[in-house]
Amino acid sequence: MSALLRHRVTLGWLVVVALWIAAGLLKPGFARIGHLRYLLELASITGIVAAGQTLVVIGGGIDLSVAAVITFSAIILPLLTFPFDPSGMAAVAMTLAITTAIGGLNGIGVVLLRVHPLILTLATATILQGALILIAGGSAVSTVNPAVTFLGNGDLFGLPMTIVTWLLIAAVTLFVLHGTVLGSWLFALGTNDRAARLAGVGAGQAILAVHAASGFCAGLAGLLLLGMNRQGYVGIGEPYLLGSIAAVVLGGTSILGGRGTYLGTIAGSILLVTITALITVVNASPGWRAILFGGLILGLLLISGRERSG
Amino acid sequence: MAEAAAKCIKGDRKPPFTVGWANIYSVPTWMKQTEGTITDVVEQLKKDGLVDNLVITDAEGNANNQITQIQSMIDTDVDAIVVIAGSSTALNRVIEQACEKGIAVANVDSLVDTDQLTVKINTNSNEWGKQAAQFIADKLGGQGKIIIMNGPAGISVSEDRRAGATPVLEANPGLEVLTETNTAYNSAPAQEAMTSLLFQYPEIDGILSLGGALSAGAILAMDRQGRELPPMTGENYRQFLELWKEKDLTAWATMQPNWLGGLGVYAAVQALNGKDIQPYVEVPLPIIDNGNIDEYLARAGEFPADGYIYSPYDLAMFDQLLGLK
Amino acid sequence: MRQVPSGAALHARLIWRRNRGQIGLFVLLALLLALYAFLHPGLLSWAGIARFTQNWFPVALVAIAQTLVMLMGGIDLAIGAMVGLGTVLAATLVGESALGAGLGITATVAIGVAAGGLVGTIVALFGLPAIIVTLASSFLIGGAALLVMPRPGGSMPGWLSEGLVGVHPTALLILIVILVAWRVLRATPLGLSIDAAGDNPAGAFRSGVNVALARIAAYAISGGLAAFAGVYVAAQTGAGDPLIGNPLALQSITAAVLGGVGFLGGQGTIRGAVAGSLLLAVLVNVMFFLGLPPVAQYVMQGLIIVAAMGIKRLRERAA
Amino acid sequence: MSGTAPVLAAQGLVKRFFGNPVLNDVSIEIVPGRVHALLGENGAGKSTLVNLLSGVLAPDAGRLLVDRQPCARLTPALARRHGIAVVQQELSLAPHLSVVENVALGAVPTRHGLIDYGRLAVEVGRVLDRLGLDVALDQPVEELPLGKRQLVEIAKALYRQPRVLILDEPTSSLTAHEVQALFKVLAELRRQGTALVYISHRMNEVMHLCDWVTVLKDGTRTADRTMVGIDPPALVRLMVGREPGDLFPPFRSTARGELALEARGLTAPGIQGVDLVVRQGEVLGIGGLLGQGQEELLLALYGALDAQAERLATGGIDRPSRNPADAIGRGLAYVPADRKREAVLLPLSIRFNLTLPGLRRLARRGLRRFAQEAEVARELTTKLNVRGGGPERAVQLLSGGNQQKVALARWLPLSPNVLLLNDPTRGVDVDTKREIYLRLKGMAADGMAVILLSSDALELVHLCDRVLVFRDGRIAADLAHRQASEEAIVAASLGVARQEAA
Ligand SMILES: Nc1ncnc2c1ncn2[C@@H]1O[C@H](COP(=O)(O)OP(=O)(O)OP(=O)(O)O)[C@@H](O)[C@H]1O
Ligand SMILES: Nc1ncnc2c1ncn2[C@@H]1O[C@H](COP(=O)(O)OP(=O)(O)OP(=O)(O)O)[C@@H](O)[C@H]1O
Ligand SMILES: [Mg+2]
Ligand SMILES: [Mg+2]
Repeated sequence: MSALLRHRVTLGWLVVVALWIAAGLLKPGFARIGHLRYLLELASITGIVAAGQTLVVIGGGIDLSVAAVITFSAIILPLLTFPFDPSGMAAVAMTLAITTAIGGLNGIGVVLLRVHPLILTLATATILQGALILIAGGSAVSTVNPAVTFLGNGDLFGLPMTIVTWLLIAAVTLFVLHGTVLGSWLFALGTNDRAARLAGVGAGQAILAVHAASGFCAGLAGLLLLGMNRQGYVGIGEPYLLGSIAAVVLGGTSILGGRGTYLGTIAGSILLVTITALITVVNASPGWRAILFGGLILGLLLISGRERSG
Repeated sequence: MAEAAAKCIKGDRKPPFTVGWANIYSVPTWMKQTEGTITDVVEQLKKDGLVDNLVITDAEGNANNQITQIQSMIDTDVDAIVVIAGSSTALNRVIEQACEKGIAVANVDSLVDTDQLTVKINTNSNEWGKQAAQFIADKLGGQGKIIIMNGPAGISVSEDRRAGATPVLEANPGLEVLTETNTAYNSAPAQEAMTSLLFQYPEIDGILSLGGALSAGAILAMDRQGRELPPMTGENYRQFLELWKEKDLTAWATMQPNWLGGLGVYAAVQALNGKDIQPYVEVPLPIIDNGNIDEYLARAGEFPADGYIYSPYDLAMFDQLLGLK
Repeated sequence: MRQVPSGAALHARLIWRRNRGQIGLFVLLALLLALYAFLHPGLLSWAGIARFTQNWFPVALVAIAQTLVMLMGGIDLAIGAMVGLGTVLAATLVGESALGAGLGITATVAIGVAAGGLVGTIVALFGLPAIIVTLASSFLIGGAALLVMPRPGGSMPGWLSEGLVGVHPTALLILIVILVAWRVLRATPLGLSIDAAGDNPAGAFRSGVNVALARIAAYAISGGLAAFAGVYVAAQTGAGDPLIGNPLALQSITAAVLGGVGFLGGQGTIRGAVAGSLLLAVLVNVMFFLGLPPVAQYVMQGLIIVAAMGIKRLRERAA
Repeated sequence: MSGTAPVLAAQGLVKRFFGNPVLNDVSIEIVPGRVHALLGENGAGKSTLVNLLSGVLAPDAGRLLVDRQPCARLTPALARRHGIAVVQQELSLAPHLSVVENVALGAVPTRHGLIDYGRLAVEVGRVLDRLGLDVALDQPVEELPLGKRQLVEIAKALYRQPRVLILDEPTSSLTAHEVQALFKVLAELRRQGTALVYISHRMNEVMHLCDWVTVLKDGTRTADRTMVGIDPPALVRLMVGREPGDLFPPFRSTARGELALEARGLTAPGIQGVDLVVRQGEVLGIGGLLGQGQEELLLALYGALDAQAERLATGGIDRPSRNPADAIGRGLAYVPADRKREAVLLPLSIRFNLTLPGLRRLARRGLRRFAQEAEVARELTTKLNVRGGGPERAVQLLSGGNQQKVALARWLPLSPNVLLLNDPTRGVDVDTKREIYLRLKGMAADGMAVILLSSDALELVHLCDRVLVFRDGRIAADLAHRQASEEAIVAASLGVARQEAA
């Protein structure tokens, strides 16, 4: 039991449960099933972005382009309408292909130019902003893509599609991390890049793969957001940059790479969304709300986030 | 030589003029639309030989960059600067410098604190809050539970609109403010905040939304839970107007017209031309209500899907607003 | 037998040696500065230099502040909020209280030092990941700024603004003073500890270095610098604005990484970070004078940032 | 000189990690003017004892006495003030800082609060000269080869002019020449009355240098006696607890006719125009002073350095390897000397480390097969006798010698054609060394070509078919097995035996 308590992932989950119970006692509406389900829907978006982010971070990098990619995805989808495809699936596939390619370009840049991913993905984000000026706001497109609407609002056997999508992404991410050679390579690279390369780890392939995956996840999150919100806008992805990084680190993954699991990130995503919702229902001035938010994160971190020592 | 009529104008600048547009952030759609009105007005003025060049900068949301860029505009001696301020205080000094150099400075939308400039052009944010609150008070007959949705804390616009609502709320003690939210002026965060509040408050009689896409987010949140939509206020965000029609709401909206940008250019050029421009031009708030919403929606196709359907404008109307005719 | 260099010679060589790997950045920077001066000859005057350095100064300060923390293997996302708190404190304490300028500025910087020190203590003693602790702190500090001033306002005495941001290169002077101060600090055991403790914390501890103290000191100095950047911005703008610092958090990290500061600690120099911040500042101006539309501005900016890093790698590969 | 009071003593020390006892009731007395050998197999607890004596760790029970005064809580800073200095492995160096800064770190001389660079230059320069370490004071430590870093670490301890100097395997990557210089310094210190503790797995060094010996086995003290009247086999017997065999297996060449690797005109940073041929089953030794291009040769062959060559043929392809993964595909394998930075992944598990190089082969279509991995890990740990816990423990919890076994063992499943070894027995205890030698000869007998870079000339003498001695990035001598004596290798290293080159 004490070993279990030492484990950060387990602790993260315990904190989520404790927080839900406490919030439910404090604010009766909070613990209603519908509300919790909605929180999970929201957490899905953060969680999906953070899935790609987790892979990149464990491999020793960081992806600062996720926010721009989310926005890009949400803005570009309505521009892609194909008369032959009333279901909208083609546009969805095309958008995801584009965002995956953007991620892949990040990976290629990191591998070939050997520029720190922080800088490279930041530059990508900047360039995407430029592209958005060209694309967004120009033409009057407001197509309703049925596939996207279903992804954002539909449900499968009573389970919202956002959550279903998240479960799928979570399963794949966990499998990639812990069940494939690529996953092992990521842990090796994030732990010690030089030693990993000398042991024959395919660093180039791994880096390329995780950045592409991150592009895919961000693109998917953009589509879900578009579906939930029915309308994309410039800036729709912004909250998810720090959000995804925070979810990853709150979940016990080391920001320096090599250590962590997506199971923790899932808890981290839920935690983040929960705290935000909690702050919303607390009636206080904006200054106090911010202080409460920061204090809560710090407090939860003190409970669950201690680096194991000794 | 007659004294130049407007502030900052020294009368030594001759047409055609170079106009600088010091944008705080060019990526958001509202800004893009505003830039559209500016280039439009510049094109019209070019035909009259009044303007020959438009310089556009983008501070990427960083007030410090905006200072630098306005500085550069001064250095290259543009004749007029139109500016939407990234901070109500940060630009004071650099704008005063521009004014000293005889550059016509027109400040629109987000205003600066200093008065050392040619003209400030804006709607009245206080009035906005007041009218919105009054609409809610009227519709609810002064009785009911409401939620106030506001933009981000710490910036002047949100604070001013909220301040405008206060006296109306005080005058209607029957209105109970359940809670207030502060989110970015975007629909997604507004929807998130509203959803959590809906679970908290089973009974909501009105939503006093103070702008942007906040009301669209509120509608989406309530719709998802199958809640009945109470009277609400909002802005001319296209999605909100479309939802309003679709859900057949009782609602009220006003706007921050994008053509404030074009008007800024026009006013600055007129000032350079020796016209007497008032230091503060208050643009009356155009009102959208259940009576005229169809007129707006009829033109929806001309506007971006994530944009704002602003009221029509032309130079004659600008002359009127500036009191030139 | 070896030739024993004099102390000054050794010190100079140590300093010089650390320029390695940054030459690419310095060259690119020189080219951009030359281009800027060519496009805008007005730069090469007292007033031109004064104005340019004034706008660059806050970014340079936060880049230095960020680098101190990153050298320790940490990262500080609260720097932007700290600048915001600095402006509102300055606009209240200096401008509108009985404290007077000297005391007001001192109090503001002291609050920055205390806040930074507190963050550093939490990071150092509890072993929490710096990125989240400072993210949380950014809300705490930002919230405090909103409590002090819910909206932009307050004022700064005119003579102070004139002194700091008039038509004379005070900013450049202060920057030089700060760089010299760092030079001096880096030549003390504490300064050396900051570098060593970021480079190899376990080894530094075994060597008898007080690693925890070095960490706390780095965060505290960083907090003080950020608060001072706030004072300066308040003087520059004549008022306080609780949100004005927000974009600076990411900018400071960009400047530091551009300047060769590593993510894992121990690697990098203050001068590199200052050069990185200068690159960012010059870019804004060069883009303007090249007359690029915003779209091209974003694209160019992205490419130049990558190029600044890429050059170094290509040179390494060629070597 | 014996009979003087101990300057540092420990009584009944107990240390546990996560409940596992690592030291059990260990006492030791460290006396001025005496070189005190601390011996034991890998994982016996020597380094842990050192860490307790120097305040890096706190004991769970027992007490420390400095000058007979009990010392309640010792920290590294406090230990320094008591005059206790430790030569740790490279562990305590800050790679981006310069040599002087590293040497003085934690003990910098100051004037008016500022670092006194003048004094530093003089004092650090003096220490480096004493050790014969020819590096620029301002050079960043990360640019130095491992052996020189080790000398910097020694310089760091000497610089503090300690009363008690503890050396934890100071010579594990030094060659005979540097060891001699170090021994001269140590002898001088002993004369001056410094108390010395010396840990090494090289028995000849211990025999040569030490006056007293304490032996640890599984965390308990099994011997504490004078060195007088002990011969090397007895010493090993004390450590291992049974009759030792010969350290080196009898030499028998297994070289065959077929070439395993051929390089002509190989040039890379640090080496110029090297010609080299290795046959299957051959063990080719690489020797020379520290940093003469030996390591660069291995890295160039392995694709870890950009290299050009007129010919570089192995695995049926004639071109330099593009990167390590490419080299591995061609049948090469590399065991680095600096295991903490280049070989093992410290925080990850033993199983992970053991399976990483062969992972792609173990997996099926990129999917890992856990049962097979576990099986391989189990096999390898038993085969090389890795001690220190189950396969799921982190490698960093293993003692240094056991980490080295992991670094070597992980290549076995790949059965490479050419094995590049960079000081593979660094820090490995005698018993394990013997195992490694046997295994190495066994692999050669199976047809594998082995290129063995070693700082220990004895290994080159006893194991290799041929020995190439490097100087200045070139081959200075090519000695056949019967020509290769310790003296011949040292002579060739120093450049006095050029005419003997084949
Ligand atoms: N921090 C730690 N946590 C857990 N176990 C440890 C730790 N440090 C050492 N150990 C264990 O303690 C035992 C003794 O290790 P120690 O390093 O003292 O051995 P050693 O005698 O120095 O061996 P070597 O000759 O290989 O250097 C080993 O089994 C090791 O796995
Ligand atoms: N980061 C760490 N976490 C936990 N234990 C560690 C860590 N680093 C080292 N150790 C333990 O501390 C002990 C001493 O480390 P040291 O570097 O002296 O290695 P060592 O065991 O003496 O090996 P060698 O001398 O062969 O390099 C090791 O046995 C190791 O188990
Ligand atoms: Mg040891
Ligand atoms: Mg050892």
